[in-house]
Amino acid sequence: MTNLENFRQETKDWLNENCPPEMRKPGDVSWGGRKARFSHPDQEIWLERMGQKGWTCPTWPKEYGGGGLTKEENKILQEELFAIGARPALASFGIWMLGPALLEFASEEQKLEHIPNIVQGKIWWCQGYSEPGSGSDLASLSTKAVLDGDNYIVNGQKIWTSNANYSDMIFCLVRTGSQEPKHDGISFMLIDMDQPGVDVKPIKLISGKSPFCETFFTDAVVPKSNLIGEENKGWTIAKRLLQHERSMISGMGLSAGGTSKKKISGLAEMAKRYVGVDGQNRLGNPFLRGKVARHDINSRAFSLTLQRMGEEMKSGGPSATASMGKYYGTEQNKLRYEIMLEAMGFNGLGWEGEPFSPEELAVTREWLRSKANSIEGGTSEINLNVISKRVLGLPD
Amino acid sequence: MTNLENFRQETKDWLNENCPPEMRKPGDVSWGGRKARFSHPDQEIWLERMGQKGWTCPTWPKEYGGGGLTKEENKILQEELFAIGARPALASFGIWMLGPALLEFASEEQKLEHIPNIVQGKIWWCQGYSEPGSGSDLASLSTKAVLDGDNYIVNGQKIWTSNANYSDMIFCLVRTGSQEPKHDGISFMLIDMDQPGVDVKPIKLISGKSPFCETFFTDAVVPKSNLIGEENKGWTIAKRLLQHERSMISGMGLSAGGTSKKKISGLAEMAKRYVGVDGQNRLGNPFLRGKVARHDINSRAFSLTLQRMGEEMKSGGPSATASMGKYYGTEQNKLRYEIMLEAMGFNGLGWEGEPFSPEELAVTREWLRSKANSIEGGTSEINLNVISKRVLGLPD
Amino acid sequence: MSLTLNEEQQLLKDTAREFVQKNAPISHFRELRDLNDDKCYSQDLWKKMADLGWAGILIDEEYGGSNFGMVGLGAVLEETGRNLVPSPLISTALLGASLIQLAGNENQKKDLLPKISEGKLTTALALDEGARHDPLNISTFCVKKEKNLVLEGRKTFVVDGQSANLLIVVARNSEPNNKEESDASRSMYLVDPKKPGVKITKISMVDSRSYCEIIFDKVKVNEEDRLGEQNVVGIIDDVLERAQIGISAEMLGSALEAFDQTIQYLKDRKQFGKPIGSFQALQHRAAHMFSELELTKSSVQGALNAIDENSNDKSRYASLAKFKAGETLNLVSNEAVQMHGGVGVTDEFDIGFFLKRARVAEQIFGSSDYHLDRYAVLSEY
Amino acid sequence: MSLTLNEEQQLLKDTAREFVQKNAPISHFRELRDLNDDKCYSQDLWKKMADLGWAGILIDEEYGGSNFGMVGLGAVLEETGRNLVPSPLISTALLGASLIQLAGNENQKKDLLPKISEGKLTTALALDEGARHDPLNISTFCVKKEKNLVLEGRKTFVVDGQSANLLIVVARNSEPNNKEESDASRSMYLVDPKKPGVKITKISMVDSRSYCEIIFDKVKVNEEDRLGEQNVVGIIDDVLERAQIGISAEMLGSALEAFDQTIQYLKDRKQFGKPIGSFQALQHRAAHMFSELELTKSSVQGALNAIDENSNDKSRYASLAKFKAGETLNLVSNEAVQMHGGVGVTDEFDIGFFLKRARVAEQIFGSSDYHLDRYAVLSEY
Repeated sequence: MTNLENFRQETKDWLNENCPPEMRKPGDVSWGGRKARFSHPDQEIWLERMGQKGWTCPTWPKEYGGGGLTKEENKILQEELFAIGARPALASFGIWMLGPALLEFASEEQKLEHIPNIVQGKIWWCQGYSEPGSGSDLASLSTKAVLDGDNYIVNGQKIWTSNANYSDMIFCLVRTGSQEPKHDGISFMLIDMDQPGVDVKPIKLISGKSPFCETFFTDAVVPKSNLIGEENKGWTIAKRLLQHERSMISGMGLSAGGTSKKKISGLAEMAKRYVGVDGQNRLGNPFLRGKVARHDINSRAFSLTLQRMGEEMKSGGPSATASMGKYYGTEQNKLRYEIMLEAMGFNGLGWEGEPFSPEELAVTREWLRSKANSIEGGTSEINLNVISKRVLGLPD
Repeated sequence: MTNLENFRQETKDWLNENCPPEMRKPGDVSWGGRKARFSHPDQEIWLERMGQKGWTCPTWPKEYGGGGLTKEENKILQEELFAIGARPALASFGIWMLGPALLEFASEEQKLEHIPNIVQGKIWWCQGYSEPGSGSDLASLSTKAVLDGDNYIVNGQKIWTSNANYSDMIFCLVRTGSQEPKHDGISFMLIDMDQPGVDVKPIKLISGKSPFCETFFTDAVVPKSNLIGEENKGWTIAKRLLQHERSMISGMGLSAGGTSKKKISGLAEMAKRYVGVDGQNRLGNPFLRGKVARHDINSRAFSLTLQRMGEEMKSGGPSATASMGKYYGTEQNKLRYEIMLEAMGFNGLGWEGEPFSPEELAVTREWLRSKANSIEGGTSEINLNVISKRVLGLPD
Repeated sequence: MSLTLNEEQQLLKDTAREFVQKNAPISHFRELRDLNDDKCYSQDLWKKMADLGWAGILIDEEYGGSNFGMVGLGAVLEETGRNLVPSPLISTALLGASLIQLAGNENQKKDLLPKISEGKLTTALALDEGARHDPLNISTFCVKKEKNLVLEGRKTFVVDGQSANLLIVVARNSEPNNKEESDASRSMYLVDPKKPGVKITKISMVDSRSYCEIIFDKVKVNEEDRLGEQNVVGIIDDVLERAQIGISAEMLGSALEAFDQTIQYLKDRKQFGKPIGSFQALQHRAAHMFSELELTKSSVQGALNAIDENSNDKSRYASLAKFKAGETLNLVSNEAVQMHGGVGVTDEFDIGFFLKRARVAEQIFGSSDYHLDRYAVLSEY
Repeated sequence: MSLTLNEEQQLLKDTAREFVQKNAPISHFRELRDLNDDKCYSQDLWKKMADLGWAGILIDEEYGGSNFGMVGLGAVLEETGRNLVPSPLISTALLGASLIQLAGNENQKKDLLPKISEGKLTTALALDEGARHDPLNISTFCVKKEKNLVLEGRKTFVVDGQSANLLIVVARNSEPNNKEESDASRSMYLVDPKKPGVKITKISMVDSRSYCEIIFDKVKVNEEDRLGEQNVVGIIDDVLERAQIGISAEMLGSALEAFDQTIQYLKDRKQFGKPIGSFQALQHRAAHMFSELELTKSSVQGALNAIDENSNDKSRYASLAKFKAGETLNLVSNEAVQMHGGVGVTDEFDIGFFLKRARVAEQIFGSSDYHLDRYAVLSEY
């Protein structure tokens, strides 16, 4: 038996023993944190066991609590998790965004302090980047951090902080230097939100939900040891982290089912349900049928592209082409909901109550939520700028 | 009988007597000129009679040879011409572009010299605007005119001069002042092409045709009296003339048949012929059917828009919205040919000879020719710039 | 056909604009939405509109109307559309008034039209029975059982049905399993919503306007409740075309307002040290939207005229207008949110309201696909 | 399935690129076009390509081929597509070789495949009979009359038919008016183009490649001329899918080259004192094209792999690839001309060649609409 075959058997055995039955069904995924709440006791057990093993972050180094797996081993782990229908043990911005940045830019002490907590889901992290006056022009941010003895004192306001109302800590871009040149006075720091100087106010979206907040800093205190990298050199970290964010978001388009082995896509299936079929079992409305087929084709081509880019990535970490994925994936996702609405007619436009099914109401809300996809984490326009300048080399 | 009723009767009578039978059938239209050639003797007679009456330019003032008609009278004239299926007596850039500019900007002497010749088709005019290095950035042009006694001496090169190889004279933008600020050193002048200093070389297009030329000036001589307006102040005339050009081109989209009173459009009719119909007499390919219907709707909406803009135009002459018409009309026209190609399959892609019909071969060539529509007379991009800045007031 | 307003029509439009700006700016809609009451519109406001002659705008003067025609109503709807004003203009002033005027007998006209003109009577058309506009495909029927006519069926997504004083119900003249040729005939009945057997349930939609489901459970009606003749399919079609054009005018207004607000935002919002409206990619998208809006204006104006002039091409005009209005409002509402960036997806900003209204309005009286197909069918391909 | 080339495949691709740049840059195509000869490709060049193993790239080694598979052929076609190189790669190396290898009997394979591999034999598939790809709808038939099999019919828009040494003709096994079920069966016949009754007429198309009409006027053929069995519909379909994917790879190459030339032009051409590539509206359109090209690359690569791995989803992959290649090449060729401005529409510049080739390539083996429909049918909707 090769090492990999060995590993597969061990993984199978461990999962068999340690994955609780409840976690082998679909359901919500824990985000962990200091005040972690679990919808089922098995969720806590599952998180603890996976976290201990480092398999919430399978390829991260063992010394920081990660799984230490090779790419091939991780592939096997994911296959075995998929085989038993296991739910992810943990979801977090720590895993997707902060962790990779810390591994690349933080000091040894900082890694030892923060990474194991990410792996084990002890801290719920949120992101403090945008400000009301600094959206696409992120580098113009003005939240100020001033060194006072061993602490930075932070004042200012962040916006679009995801789930800040549930978060324990926030990774933040702050201005420690002058406003001009704007990229040069920015630092990247970690701020504990459990202190009087931090206030959080949820933002209500058009979907009626509040996944984002405004976060206010009034003389918030941040120990000097929470500065990542050098003072005023945070922009490099920020850009890298944005690439991780964009890859993460573009990956979300995958759930649209482009790679599904099923013949018919979810979109076509639902359109058939709402619109009916003609005598040859073709979707009843031929215009809609064309839109669905075009979307299916593009979803599939997009999935294949993410796969190809993954294969082509020599070094770890995402490249500037992450912008392509972010742009195309979010535009596809918006279009998907528009097509769903067309297929559903009035049934796709309910706000609450009867006669709509919960699934129908979810479509309405998700359609509205999808409109933010091409804005959050870098607008489509910013990503098109990045492609044209950094990938195609077009001049300023 | 009102004056207008009177006018209608007189017009009817005059046309009845003066429009030769041959000119009441479709066919080619004369462009006049010193070396005018006519495909039929009636064409010459028709041009002479209409020119004498000033009805080639019905609303231009009588003192310069125009028809001197009011807007209402002209409407009646056009209706009566349409009623007997009369061919236009004359087509020319003099009528569409130069004449209106002369009426607005030229001196009395210049008007008396040039306008009657335009009305009577004695001179074939072409336009000398673009240069190889000055396309969209027209004002950067560098063809130079230097005053030497009573004459300007002109050196330089123009490009995209329409039918320069058939033309008698060219209206030209030349640089008489400094290169910077670039708009301030430009003059508008009329150059006789029948002289040794002017050379013309046709440009072969992708359609295989050569409707445009390069025109070279080598010490070409231009009498001072051929300067229109003030020296170095030609840019105002140039811009105005461009608006006339854009209105003219946007009007061309009309022939696409949006206003036709027939139920079925030419596009749908031809698509049915090539693709066939289903059991309910619907166009056989439903995707194509959707594209044709969308194009028909947009053609019609566009025709209505030209009509509305005409009604809204208080003062004479086109406005900045001419850019909208130029942009939309040419994009529609390009799309129209793309849809025709889709409908015709291989039959729409012939270059010459059997098995293609002459009409099919014409479609291929016109499809290729249509690609220049959104470039000539101001690109779509330039027109979108004009709309966003001059109509919407968006900042630089 | 003239595509510009005459002096009188322009005056009406200017009045409408001033009136709406003063009495029902978008904040008015926001308040109504937050109240979340069943009526979804302000009765006070409707009274004022009626006083201006808008309730009776399609009604002949002899029945107390102002008889301004569809061009007049379109001018008003464009202005209310700009501010997303909920009102029974379409359900009552357009649908109710037209149906009664075109189908009703003299008694019905004399009785009902003056009340509509005065703003005292509001109506709702109970026609569609499924999740998309499909006027030919209904099961509700009204047949003689013993001595009475009995109305039975279920209508859904009825616009303004909850607030109406009077329902106009479209019903087959035979039970749906009756496959005879006469099957295609339809009658309309005037039904008091308080009548026994009528059950109305609110439907809460994303645009926060008034929609409901209505069940007619063996509702007894009389011959006199029938609106006009026994077969009024032609009139229903005619009036639906008016409604398609009317809502197109409203949608045009919404698109124009969303566009204007977006252009203003592009001028105001600064990033990278300059207004975002100075970025050429946004400029070109804005210029393209401007062009589509111009085409939509002309289509709507042409269609309004076609009704007033009784053009024999009015059916195609209706689909032209609804298709262009639907496509353009979808384009503009999407672009408006995207160009507003983050604030565009917050409930605090008004711009999202246009997005929500756009998709519902698109479905009412036939989606863009419906009218694209219809335009092709009417054009014989 | 891997979507990246392995070392061997990458080497092949690099070789192809160098070879084409050296031996057949776009100026080579321009020369051939200006010569306007009937063959439309250079026989010298084809000999060199064969020496590199490309003619036999799909042929088993025992018949003299290099057996590099579709991924290998796709890599070559992408490079020839970049330079619009006319060659019998698709008509012979793909279609001829595949049909003979999959359908032929041992004698036929032993006789013909080595000749193809050596570049001595070129073939053309005579299948379609109308102005669009429609493989199910043919009238040409071959039936026994007295002692002989007689082939009768008319094929049109046959690719490379004028230069081929051998025609592969698809025919019904019964006369077209025979409505029996067996009607759906098809045979292929190997026909010498010089045979009596074969009449070939050149068709001059906008892309200046080789097309012709072929009339078979009571052409006598033998049983031995039949390529394999009496019913080879399944094999024809399989090979057509290969052809759809092969031409997609060529189209991808053309799109990539047109895009690269355009990006270069955007960097070089100055207006208003700066490169036009600095204008954001053009930048965004370029970035969008880049994205579509990336998706097209992946689709083509996935489809090439699907054939080599004999994926049971290869039919959908074929339509995925052809649809994306068609749409993207149309987009890019239009944008390339527009972004080149005036010079883009002159014959002197090469960029217009891509436009001309794009529309013909779209029609060959099924247009984008054809494959959109086919994808939906294969996906059961």
